[in-house]
Amino acid sequence: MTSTSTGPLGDVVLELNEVTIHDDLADNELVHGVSFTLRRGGVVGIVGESGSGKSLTCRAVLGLLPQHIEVSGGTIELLGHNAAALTPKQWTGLRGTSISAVFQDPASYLNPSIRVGKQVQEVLRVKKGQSRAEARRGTLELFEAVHLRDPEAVYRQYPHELSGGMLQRVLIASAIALEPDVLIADEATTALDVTVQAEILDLLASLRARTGLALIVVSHDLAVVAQLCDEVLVMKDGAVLEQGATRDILYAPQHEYSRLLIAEHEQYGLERYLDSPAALPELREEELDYA
Amino acid sequence: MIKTVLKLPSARIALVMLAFIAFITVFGPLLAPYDPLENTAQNLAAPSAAHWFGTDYLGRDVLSRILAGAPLSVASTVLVAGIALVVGAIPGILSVYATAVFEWISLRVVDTFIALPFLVFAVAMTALLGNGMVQAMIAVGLLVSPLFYRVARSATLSVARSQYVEAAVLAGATTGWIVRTHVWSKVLPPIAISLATTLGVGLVVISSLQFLGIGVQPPTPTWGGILASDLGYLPQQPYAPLFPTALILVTVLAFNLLADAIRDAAGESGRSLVGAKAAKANRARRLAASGYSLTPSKEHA
Amino acid sequence: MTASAAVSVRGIATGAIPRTGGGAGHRVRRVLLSIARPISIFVPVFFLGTFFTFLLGALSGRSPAALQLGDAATPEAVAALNQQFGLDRPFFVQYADWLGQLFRGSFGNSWANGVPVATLLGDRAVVSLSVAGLALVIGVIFGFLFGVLAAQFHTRWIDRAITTGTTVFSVLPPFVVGIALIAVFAVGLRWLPAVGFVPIQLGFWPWFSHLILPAVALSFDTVSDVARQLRTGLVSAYRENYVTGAQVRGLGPQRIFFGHVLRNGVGPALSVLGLKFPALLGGAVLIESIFGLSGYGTFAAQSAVTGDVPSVQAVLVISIVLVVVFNLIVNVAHNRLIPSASRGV
Amino acid sequence: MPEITETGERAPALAVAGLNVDFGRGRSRKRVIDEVSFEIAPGEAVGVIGETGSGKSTIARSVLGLVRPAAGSSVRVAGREVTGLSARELRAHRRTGLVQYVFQDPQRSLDQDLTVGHSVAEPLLLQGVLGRAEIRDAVRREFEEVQLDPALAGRFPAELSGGQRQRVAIARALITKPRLLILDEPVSALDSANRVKILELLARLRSSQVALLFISHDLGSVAGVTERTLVLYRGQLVESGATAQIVNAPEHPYTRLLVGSAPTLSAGSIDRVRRNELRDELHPAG
Repeated sequence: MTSTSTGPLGDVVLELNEVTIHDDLADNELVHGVSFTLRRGGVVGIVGESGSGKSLTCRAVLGLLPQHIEVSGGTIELLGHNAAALTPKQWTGLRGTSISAVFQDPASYLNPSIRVGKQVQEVLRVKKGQSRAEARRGTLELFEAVHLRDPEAVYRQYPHELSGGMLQRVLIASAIALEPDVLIADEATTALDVTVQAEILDLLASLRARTGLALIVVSHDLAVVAQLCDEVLVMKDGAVLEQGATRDILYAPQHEYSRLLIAEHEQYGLERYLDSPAALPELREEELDYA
Repeated sequence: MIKTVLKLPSARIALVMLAFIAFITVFGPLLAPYDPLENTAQNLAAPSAAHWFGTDYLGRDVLSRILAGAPLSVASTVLVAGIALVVGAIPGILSVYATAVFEWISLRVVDTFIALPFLVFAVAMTALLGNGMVQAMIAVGLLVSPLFYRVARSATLSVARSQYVEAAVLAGATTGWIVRTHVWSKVLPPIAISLATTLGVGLVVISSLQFLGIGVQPPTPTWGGILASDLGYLPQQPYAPLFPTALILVTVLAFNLLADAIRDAAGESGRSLVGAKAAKANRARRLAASGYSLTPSKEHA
Repeated sequence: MTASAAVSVRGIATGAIPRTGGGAGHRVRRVLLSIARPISIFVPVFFLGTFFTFLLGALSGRSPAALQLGDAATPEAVAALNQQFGLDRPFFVQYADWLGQLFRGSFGNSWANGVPVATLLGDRAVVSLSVAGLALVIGVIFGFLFGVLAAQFHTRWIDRAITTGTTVFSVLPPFVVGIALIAVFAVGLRWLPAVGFVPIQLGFWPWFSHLILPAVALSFDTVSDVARQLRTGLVSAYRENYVTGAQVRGLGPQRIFFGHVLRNGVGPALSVLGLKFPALLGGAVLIESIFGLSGYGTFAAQSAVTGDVPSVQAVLVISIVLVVVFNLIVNVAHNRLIPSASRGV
Repeated sequence: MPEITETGERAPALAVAGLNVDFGRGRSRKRVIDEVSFEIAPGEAVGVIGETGSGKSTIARSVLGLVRPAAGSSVRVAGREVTGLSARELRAHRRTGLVQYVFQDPQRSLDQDLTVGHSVAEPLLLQGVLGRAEIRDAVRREFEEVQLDPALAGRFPAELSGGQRQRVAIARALITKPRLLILDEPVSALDSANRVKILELLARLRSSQVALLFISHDLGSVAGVTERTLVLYRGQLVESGATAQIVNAPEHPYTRLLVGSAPTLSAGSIDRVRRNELRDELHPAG
């Protein structure tokens, strides 16, 4: 699953061209030009710390920027639509069916007062016009697909009764319910235990392989992104510092900050002890340069 | 904190209004041009140079009655708020630190106070216990105290559960130390807000009791009492209630403004409202400068 | 440990087990808990409230003798009367006796004329409940209307107008509102009667027209408080992540508002409604006095001034029971709408 | 029989023996820590890793006296038994500052209304031994120790960055010259740049006499700082050993799953099939 070799990539589903994002309240630019192209079945990773503009970029792609914050330049093209020209109604039509997202802290993205099954079922009912019984069956199948055991029991639970890993599965189920073309995973595994994080990442990888879902994976952890992505953007303070194939960034980082992200793992992480020199021969030499 | 409050224009306006009310309260009886109890002219006279606010149904000078009634109306309000503060805030803070039994009992007593039909109980209590202003103040003070209890308790609770208090406990701090070092500064702003609000509410309640003739004997001038007598002569003098009403409203409004100012200074709300105009201007300027024009209508955020 | 370990076999692999178990037993427990919690609060409130009420009578030092016999009372006559009313017994015996009486639905006899208090209250309660009930209805309808409008047009001029309006109205004392309404609609425009009450048996409009002004005057406070709380609740609910979640799932604005935001944002407004009910009952005293209604508020005030303790106690007990019942309803509604809020606390 | 205990400098910084902790009462009683025993030598850095709810924070809270362990448990800090102390004794023990604790989120563990200098000084103020000037000097020294500009002491937490705030929290913990420093997820709330700096700072602390107990769900950050690691799984200590050995040759299935799940830059992490096998091994039968 860590393979960066995926089959032949399909047509372009999302294209960002020099997108800038502006905060009208503070009157400053928050994101200074992000460009990337996402093809069907492709994965783009964005790495950066909080405030780097990675989440804002995702929000812009979803058409859900906070009040007073707007796309001020560049273009976002989602499945042939120019995002800037979309009306709120068109956005509502696109979200869920063409593009969807999951976030950090899954509990807060579900309504605390409604049973989780009902919230997923609602999507199928409203957007696909399914009957209650059909939607319920569909929801249970989705729960099965995201490897929730005992979907019937989960269906009846309130969000506060489920663990973080299960909630994230529920959210993923609701996000893929309408078989969107693009799924954004914005720090989707950050709050989870490492073992659960691995399961969710495995799930995303298998969804991509099975359905041709295109992914945008956002994380502060380069290693998480490296596991899934073909292309990586390294962002800091609203600017893209470095962009390219994952392999290039890992083995030949150009920017100081990318080196810091790598050093975090090599000097103060697991890599320090992992004696698998065969896996990364070049890395050992490069290490000397970062110090 | 106080400096921040004073920087707000609304707080300054409130303080000017309160200074005016305080002045009337202290010097009102001395300034009254006539004896508030004496029949000085014809009944129900219209406002004139001699009687600025006119006269009432017994020919008494209304201005003099309003000025003379100020201490009984305003000072008793201050005392009501004071009683409520002491009776409410101290158990409120203690309920977090004292035994579970005290906590349970105090919570239930407060629930009961809240459930009691406020004005009926205040009237009953005042009248049954001797129908004096002191009884009225104690009754109203007790019945308003739950506000302070709740505010003090919730502020203390949120502090008590905080990590910095746990850090202090781990450094060997006693409860007293925690209250002095960490709790006070968090509990004072919400209490100040409640105090300002209560001063406004208290005046309304005290005036209401006076309106009903509870707690005062008839000839004594009070703002509420003046209103009650005005009610009977509305067809003759429809403007008469305006004078005492204006004073009551100014006082209540000033206290509410002050409460809001403290709330803003404590830094919780209002920023996005203030900023909306600036944001609009910034956006217009940016769009004009860049020539980049798009009109994506925004969804409700 | 053992039970949950058994259930959570493979839990780590597939994240399957609901943490709280499941099934019918669980649901029954949840329902029981949602009823038990409010009861555990309101039963003590009822007993404490009645206790305070009785204590007030005892502390007042008033006696039927002072009321019926006047200054000319001989000590023997006073003692006889006290014995007749049971006032010569210890405090707690009297209290227990009085409570027992209450549970049998009796409020005792008036000290002023010996008539059962229940009889005296009967007609007056109709007046008061009509006014308070109508005020409650007005408060809920307009409070929700304004609150929803303000939240929907957050930071726009409608919001600002409503916010300013409700702030001003909440500051206006009820007697000022009452006087102003009479001055404008009764004295000035002559649209509605200024004072008095007509039973509904004499026709709906005569009854209703006499109620409108007092009920409106009484409702001002409720309207503005409900509107403000609802606005705050809705605005903060709109900021919650689950709204973003629903948007991302492709749900439209209407569905998000009615299905998700309203449900969670209504909490503070419901709580304030529970708190407002005692104020509505209490405000009746003032409103009845302004509008010349002979309701239980004026009855309580008169009885208190003359020292007719059983009558005052009866009014207070009825109010407490109404408040407790109303709050129980509000509480259950709250728990049904926002089940997550009922855990903890 | 007189008990012979090592005290002072040579005693283990922390000796936990047969620690049991139960939560709840009656039928809902649940054992959350089950027979945990370990020692930390003076100056040694030991990591505790485990998933949410594995009991790692409960161990820390037992050591700190915030949780009462079951009877028969023993927790010795610098040779002194701390279970069963009365409230007064516990407060006196805490004032010595032999054990200190650093929270996950410095934003919440510092009082927003106190200057950070005041927060750092609080443990010394509570001891009440030193005078004002001496405390001020100590605060300045401690700021330098954690590589913070002493001029920042007059600022409020809101005026500092997340990394600076965590340094302040560490300075507050170090000011009493503790023998044992417990860190509960000290870098989880920080971004990469600050994470590296705090880990650097902790690695440097190892050369001093203070022993570290580093609690985290993230094997990666623990591995960078500690020489020994304990693996906690559902309240039990399932594996312990040199960190290098845990990472390279994990034995217990859970440890293997943990190592295999940790995101690494190298392609060397085990694949999904292996992970699923391990899960089945960990929880045999469905």
